[in-house]
Amino acid sequence: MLTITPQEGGAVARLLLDGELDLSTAGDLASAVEESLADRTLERIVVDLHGVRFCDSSGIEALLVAQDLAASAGLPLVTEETSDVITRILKVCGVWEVLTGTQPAL
Amino acid sequence: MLTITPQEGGAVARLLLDGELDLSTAGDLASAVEESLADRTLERIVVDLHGVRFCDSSGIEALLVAQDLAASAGLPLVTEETSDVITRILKVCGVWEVLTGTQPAL
Amino acid sequence: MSQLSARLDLPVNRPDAPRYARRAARMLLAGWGFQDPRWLDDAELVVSELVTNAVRHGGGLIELRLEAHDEAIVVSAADGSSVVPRRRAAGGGPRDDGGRGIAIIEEFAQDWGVENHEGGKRVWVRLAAMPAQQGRRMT
Amino acid sequence: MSQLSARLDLPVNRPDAPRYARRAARMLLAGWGFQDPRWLDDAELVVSELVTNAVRHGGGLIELRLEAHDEAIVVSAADGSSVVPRRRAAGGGPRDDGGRGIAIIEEFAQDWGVENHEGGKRVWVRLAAMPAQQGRRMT
Ligand SMILES: Nc1ncnc2c1ncn2[C@@H]1O[C@H](COP(=O)(O)OP(=O)(O)O)[C@@H](O)[C@H]1O
Ligand SMILES: Nc1ncnc2c1ncn2[C@@H]1O[C@H](COP(=O)(O)OP(=O)(O)O)[C@@H](O)[C@H]1O
Repeated sequence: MLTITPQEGGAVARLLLDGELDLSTAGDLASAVEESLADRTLERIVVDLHGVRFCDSSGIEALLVAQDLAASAGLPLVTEETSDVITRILKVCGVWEVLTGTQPAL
Repeated sequence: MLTITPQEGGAVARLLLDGELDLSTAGDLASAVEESLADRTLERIVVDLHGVRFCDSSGIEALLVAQDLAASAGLPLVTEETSDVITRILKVCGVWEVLTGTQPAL
Repeated sequence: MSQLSARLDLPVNRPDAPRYARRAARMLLAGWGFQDPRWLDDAELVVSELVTNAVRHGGGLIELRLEAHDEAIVVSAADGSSVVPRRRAAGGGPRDDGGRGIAIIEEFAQDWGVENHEGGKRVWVRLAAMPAQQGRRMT
Repeated sequence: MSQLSARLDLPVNRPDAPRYARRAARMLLAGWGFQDPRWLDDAELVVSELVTNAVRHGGGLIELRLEAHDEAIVVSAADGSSVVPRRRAAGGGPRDDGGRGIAIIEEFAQDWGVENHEGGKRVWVRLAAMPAQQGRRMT
């Protein structure tokens, strides 16, 4: 159960995620990123994790895939507004810096 | 998980129920009715079932107990705003008329 | 033979046992592919009645079982008491104490019954499997 | 010996199996008296990783088990594949594919391991029982 609401804001597309990031919703994130990328004027994608109540390793995989998709189109994608509980998981898996853009994606 | 919010409205006390009426919450309803009965100017109690998402036989028992408590104090107690799913259970158990006051409590 | 099954111990003496039992059962049945909200409401109600009776009238540890068969779901609760639930005589007034649990079970069940279980008994209820879902179920 | 236990079959080939499995597990553990929301979040995460791995890499029917012992909860998932999960070598970069499920399990578990199970294997994880709750638990 994941709802993704895109908020267009000029050159930045913000994807508001609400629900759970797991095996059953990973594909939804990839689709939403691909849809955003259709807009050629875009310069940056932000994935807003504020409403994400659950994220497991499939969810992390989905976030990295989203970043890769954006990178293939030459755009940065970063996560923002991560709650404490989700931050903890991202750090355990060593992907916090890469996802928040504190460290550039490889 | 049941929240009971009393709404004083002069001679009528309205108890707004939100949650589940079952074995674990039956006692909460009795306590709330007893508290309302402390008000000597009261003429009638309405139990508003609008927010009740689940009710089983323990819940029905609790509603009948509530009606008995009010009756001992000489007051009528009726249920209102019952959703379809809860109405069905009350009818299956033959207590619909008695609880809604369509038939006087014995 | 059942295709999918589950058995869950439930502690006695907890008035919240029916609540958690019915929620766990709902999630489990949804995970088996039975995802119609109305059908799940009915299944929850039956689980709640069975577990409530086991908490109130039964004894010992409670064991809840769920089994998916081709056309039906069988839900049952075992407890350590050999006393058997009895359907009340019909014709009582609305205020007759008790008897409502079994009345609700009879309304929703295809069939129900009691069998021996390790010194106590198991009360089982057969529910028609949610029709629209059968084709979509993946096992 | 465990005080309370549960075993649940889960269908394979359903991507929503991890979701319903972790929700059912949460309700069951809450019904056993483990009601601290943070502790339940951690338990849900471990269940989700175990079931996700069984769906993605395992085979046959999945059997989830939960056991309450005096000081620990043991959660395990059995599947029909005899291939055993392997912890990835440390030192990989953040984008190294996979290996995150086991990393998460190691972070939250006291211990974990694999044992044989009917031709396949069972992956088990031991979690410290929620400390504050132990006294309040009623069995
Ligand atoms: N698990 C059980 N163990 C022993 N007796 C039971 C059990 N379940 C039901 N009964 C008996 O059957 C009667 C009818 O049950 P029920 O219709 O659920 O009504 P209630 O529980 O409200 O009395 C109960 O009053 C009780 O005497
Ligand atoms: N239930 C399982 N059955 C077979 N192999 C498994 C199972 N769980 C994990 N594995 C193996 O162990 C590896 C590490 O698992 P994990 O850390 O969860 O990472 P991921 O699943 O993302 O690859 C997997 O890539 C897989 O090869």
